[in-house]
Amino acid sequence: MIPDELKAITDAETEASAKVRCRLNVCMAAGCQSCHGDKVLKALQAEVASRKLEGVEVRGVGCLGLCAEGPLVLVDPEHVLYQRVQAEDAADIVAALGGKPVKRLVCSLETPFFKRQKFIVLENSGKINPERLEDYVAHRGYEALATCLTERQPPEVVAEVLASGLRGRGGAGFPTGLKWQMVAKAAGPKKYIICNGDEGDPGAFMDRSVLESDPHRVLEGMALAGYAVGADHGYVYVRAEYPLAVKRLNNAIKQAQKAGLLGPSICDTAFTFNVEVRLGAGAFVCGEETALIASVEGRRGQPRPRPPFPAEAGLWGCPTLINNVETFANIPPIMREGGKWFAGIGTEKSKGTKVFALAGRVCNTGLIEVPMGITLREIIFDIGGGIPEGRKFKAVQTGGPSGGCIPEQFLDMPVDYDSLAKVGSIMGSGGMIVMDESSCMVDVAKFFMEFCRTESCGKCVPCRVGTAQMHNLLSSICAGTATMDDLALLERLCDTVKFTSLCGLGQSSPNPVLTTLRYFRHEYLAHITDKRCPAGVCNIHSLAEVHA
Amino acid sequence: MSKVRVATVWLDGCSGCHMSFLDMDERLLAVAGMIDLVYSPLVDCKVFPEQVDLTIVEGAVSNEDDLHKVLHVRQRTKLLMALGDCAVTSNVPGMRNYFTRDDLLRRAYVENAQVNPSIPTEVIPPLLPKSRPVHEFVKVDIFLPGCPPHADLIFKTVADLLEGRLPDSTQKARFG
Amino acid sequence: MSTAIITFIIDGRDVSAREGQTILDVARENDIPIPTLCSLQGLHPVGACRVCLVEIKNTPKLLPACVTRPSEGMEVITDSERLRQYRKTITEMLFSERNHVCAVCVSNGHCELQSMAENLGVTHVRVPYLYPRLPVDATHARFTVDHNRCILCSRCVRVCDEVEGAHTWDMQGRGVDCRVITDLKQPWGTSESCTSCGKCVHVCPTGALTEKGKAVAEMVKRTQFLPYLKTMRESWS
Amino acid sequence: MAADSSKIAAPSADKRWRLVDNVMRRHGYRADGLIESLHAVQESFGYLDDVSLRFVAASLRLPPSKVYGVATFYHFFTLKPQGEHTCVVCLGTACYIKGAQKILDRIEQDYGIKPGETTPDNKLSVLTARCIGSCGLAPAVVIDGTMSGKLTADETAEHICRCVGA
Repeated sequence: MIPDELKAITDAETEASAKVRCRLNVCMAAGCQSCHGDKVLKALQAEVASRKLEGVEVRGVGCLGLCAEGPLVLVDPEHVLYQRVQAEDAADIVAALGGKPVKRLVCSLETPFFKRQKFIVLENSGKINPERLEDYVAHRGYEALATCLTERQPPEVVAEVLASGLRGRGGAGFPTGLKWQMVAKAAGPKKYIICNGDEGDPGAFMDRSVLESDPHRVLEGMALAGYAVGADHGYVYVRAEYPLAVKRLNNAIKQAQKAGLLGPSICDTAFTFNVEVRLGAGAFVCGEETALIASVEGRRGQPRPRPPFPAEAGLWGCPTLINNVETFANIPPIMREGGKWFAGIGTEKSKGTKVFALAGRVCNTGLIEVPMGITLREIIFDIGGGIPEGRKFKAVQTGGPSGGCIPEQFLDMPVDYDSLAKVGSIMGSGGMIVMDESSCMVDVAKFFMEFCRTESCGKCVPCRVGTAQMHNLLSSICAGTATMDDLALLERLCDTVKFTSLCGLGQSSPNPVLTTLRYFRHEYLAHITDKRCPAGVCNIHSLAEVHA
Repeated sequence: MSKVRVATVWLDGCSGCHMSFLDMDERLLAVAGMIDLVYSPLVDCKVFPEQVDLTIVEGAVSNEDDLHKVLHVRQRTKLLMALGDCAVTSNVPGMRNYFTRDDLLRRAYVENAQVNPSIPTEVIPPLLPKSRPVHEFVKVDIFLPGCPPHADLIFKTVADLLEGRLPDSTQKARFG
Repeated sequence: MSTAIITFIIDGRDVSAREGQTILDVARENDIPIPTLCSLQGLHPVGACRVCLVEIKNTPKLLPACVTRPSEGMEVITDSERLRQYRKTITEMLFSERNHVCAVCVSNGHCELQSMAENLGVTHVRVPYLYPRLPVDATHARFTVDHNRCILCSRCVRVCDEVEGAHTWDMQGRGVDCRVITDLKQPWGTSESCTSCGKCVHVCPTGALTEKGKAVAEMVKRTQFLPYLKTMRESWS
Repeated sequence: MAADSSKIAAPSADKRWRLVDNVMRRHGYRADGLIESLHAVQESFGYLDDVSLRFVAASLRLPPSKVYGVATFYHFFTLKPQGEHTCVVCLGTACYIKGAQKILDRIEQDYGIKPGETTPDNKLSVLTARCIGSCGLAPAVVIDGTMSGKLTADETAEHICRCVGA
């Protein structure tokens, strides 16, 4: 495929859509499917067919964002969003086309939830049919790849990423351009690209959504990376728990291969790039680079000490570039619009946008994309619509089991890598769980420690034993059987595990405990000294039971 | 100068640590000159007295009597020493900890009983769910592991204490 | 071919390393003690036990001496109050994890975990004992594996794979549920891949792997064969 | 291909072994295809047992202990057959905050099984997932492969009852 052929596809698509008078976009992401979005799609198709309507297209699209109100249907060109649509509503919706919308189903698009977002990664999400290559191409898909391959040298591509200031979206926020540069400079006839889609944080579904809504974007980003660093083979590591994402990704790979956008001689150049999907099998630690490599090699996903870093010695000992799904998804627009454009969005040290999975005790749960530097308050209270049932905000958890709980006093803090780190949390991959006064912070810390305990790979002693011991201590605090000595021991174990564990999972596993101890110590003390759970969550044993 | 009031307590252990204590041999005479042995399995005294300067505890805390005793002793003691692996780690008594209390009693008193198989409800104090080291229940000031700790080590530690020094923390003592 | 020499500092002493040497290798050559548990000369290091962590000046992270290669001018500190505390806590964690009853162990007096505790001044274990219920497998004609005494250092797995080439041992599960296994987690005596060479027994730092019928005084582990075998094989190939 | 000439015979005439073999062949019977091969076994047979583990080990020329180690490292794999119906309760953060534990408690109360267990009549297995990525619909459960969101403990119980009863 060459740039002219891409243009031909775009033209054909434009021509075809000119004939479409009206489009019914039904969200086919996993969230809406689970509340029978697929039945809505079929019902709408049947309704349109039975009325023999011309120029009306019913199609499945990717995530429309507001998962809480699914299944969602977006009607264009009227740009009307329907929420909680059921198959029985199909007749009304089709009847209303071109006229007044079906009032009982309308969801306003004028709310901050839609108005305050900024779409780069999700620019096509909900706009294109993720199962059609042509639709992606018509939205300037593969334009960046074709242009780079035919007009720019690999170092220029790396330079563009460097100029964008993009930082890794998987957790630690390492500058992406530097990573690319390291792999590009590494010696070796064989290099690999790995796309990390092992989205393991409980409470995060950004990668799933991107893969389900716009899989070609990730493939294009990987191919660009391959061209930039000199790799001809890539792996996408996806959780087996995401069957829909896997299906769409495999479908996209086949389409791209057929169209000559993956495989040998891409765009009639010497560049060859193949992509394979590798299924995860339920191990959070495989989000760690070296464990991920072990898993792709078919081994137990246990991390190894770094250095050497994967950029020098990764998959089968070869230089390997590992970025996560969202990072790769940022690459095509950066190449298209330029690194400078990207660097103009966000804050000084955190450029661009970030996709968050907003969940927990907040009105509008769903997937959002916001510019870096937006405040937590804007996200939770404007976009998220605040706390339901008139309850009071208590904390927001970012970064999953490696992150921390941020209390109310920091709500006006800008969301960027460094600010979040300063208060003891991390950006992480983008899970954002809102908690209100009905959550007990000790119980939350226990929840995360239970997670780390079962996800610890068992290789290094501090993480293996420490997480089990800390979980036991947190359980006894929750049960009201712990003493102040136990609390001191918990703090000592946090310190040891943090500084002596082998990998990031272990090193960051005390974070939820450390932040809750820092901001909600009184809740710990209430459990220990007053034998009382302020939130009423924990089942505190009576004093008599304790002594028995 | 009044003598140092010393007590020794025997919880769940084999008494080997007390034996090792006695293995101090002739040095016992020197120690005896400096202490008042106010309570011990070695002396005839039924009530644990008040204001004891040093209590040496042998054995793990395995039943309710042990627990009661160690709490009581701690209240009346200035310095408490855990002597030997049972007191320090729960050691051999702790080897029953992987079984439930009920399984253990059934095995001992029913399955293995030749006559009158039944789980005793009197005389024998009820077992705690697990046999645990002393420091998990009360504050312990000095730990002297070993099974048993060597008499020389016991003497050195006790001598240090009697002379008003805290024992040398770098001295080598090992489990087992 | 000339070998690059790196000069750096361990505990204030100037030392030099040949290419490929780790901080631990150099420390040993210079008689500077660094405690280790999972590392064993002749086996690939894995950096898992974390007792060999050292401080590097101007580096916030502690690094395992067994896998870290020195760089020119690096200043390594192998002993500090902070490191001692961490090493103690890690040792205590190991004691708490399984059922190490030294008094009745056949390796009493020859156990690396036991002497680690002794050398670090661990007089008691401050983290609560977990008391897991674990099996003893005595189905092998000559050897016994007692999971109560295993510290999951993976030396047996590595020696069986890297030196004997049988790969009878591996690790099952994860986290605290990890356990060394033979073949499909079957009784050792029924293993089809085991050559009964006994290397695993002799590299085991504790009494987890022992020879049957040996008394406490006799069950001394011999690991000298390892570097010897390694040298022989290297010169052979 | 060398690997083909000494191909390992399938344990039985069961056609599902062909599916497994296809996946292994697609990966050239290389060691790095192990996890994919185990996925194929689990998809075909529902779980991994000694027979299938030995077959995969022999086909990929891997030591059995290594295959067992991998199979038990990844929680997605199960070495026990599941009941006729399965209920996966998501224990992601959002679901936990919104009461997933109550759902598990209710199942335990109704059926006497904890996560990872199967009822004695082999009708129902209850499992947990660390996060199925449906946080917007928390708490989420997957009953016989179909996801449902925003369920109370009572509603879940009803749902399971319908499935198991059917």
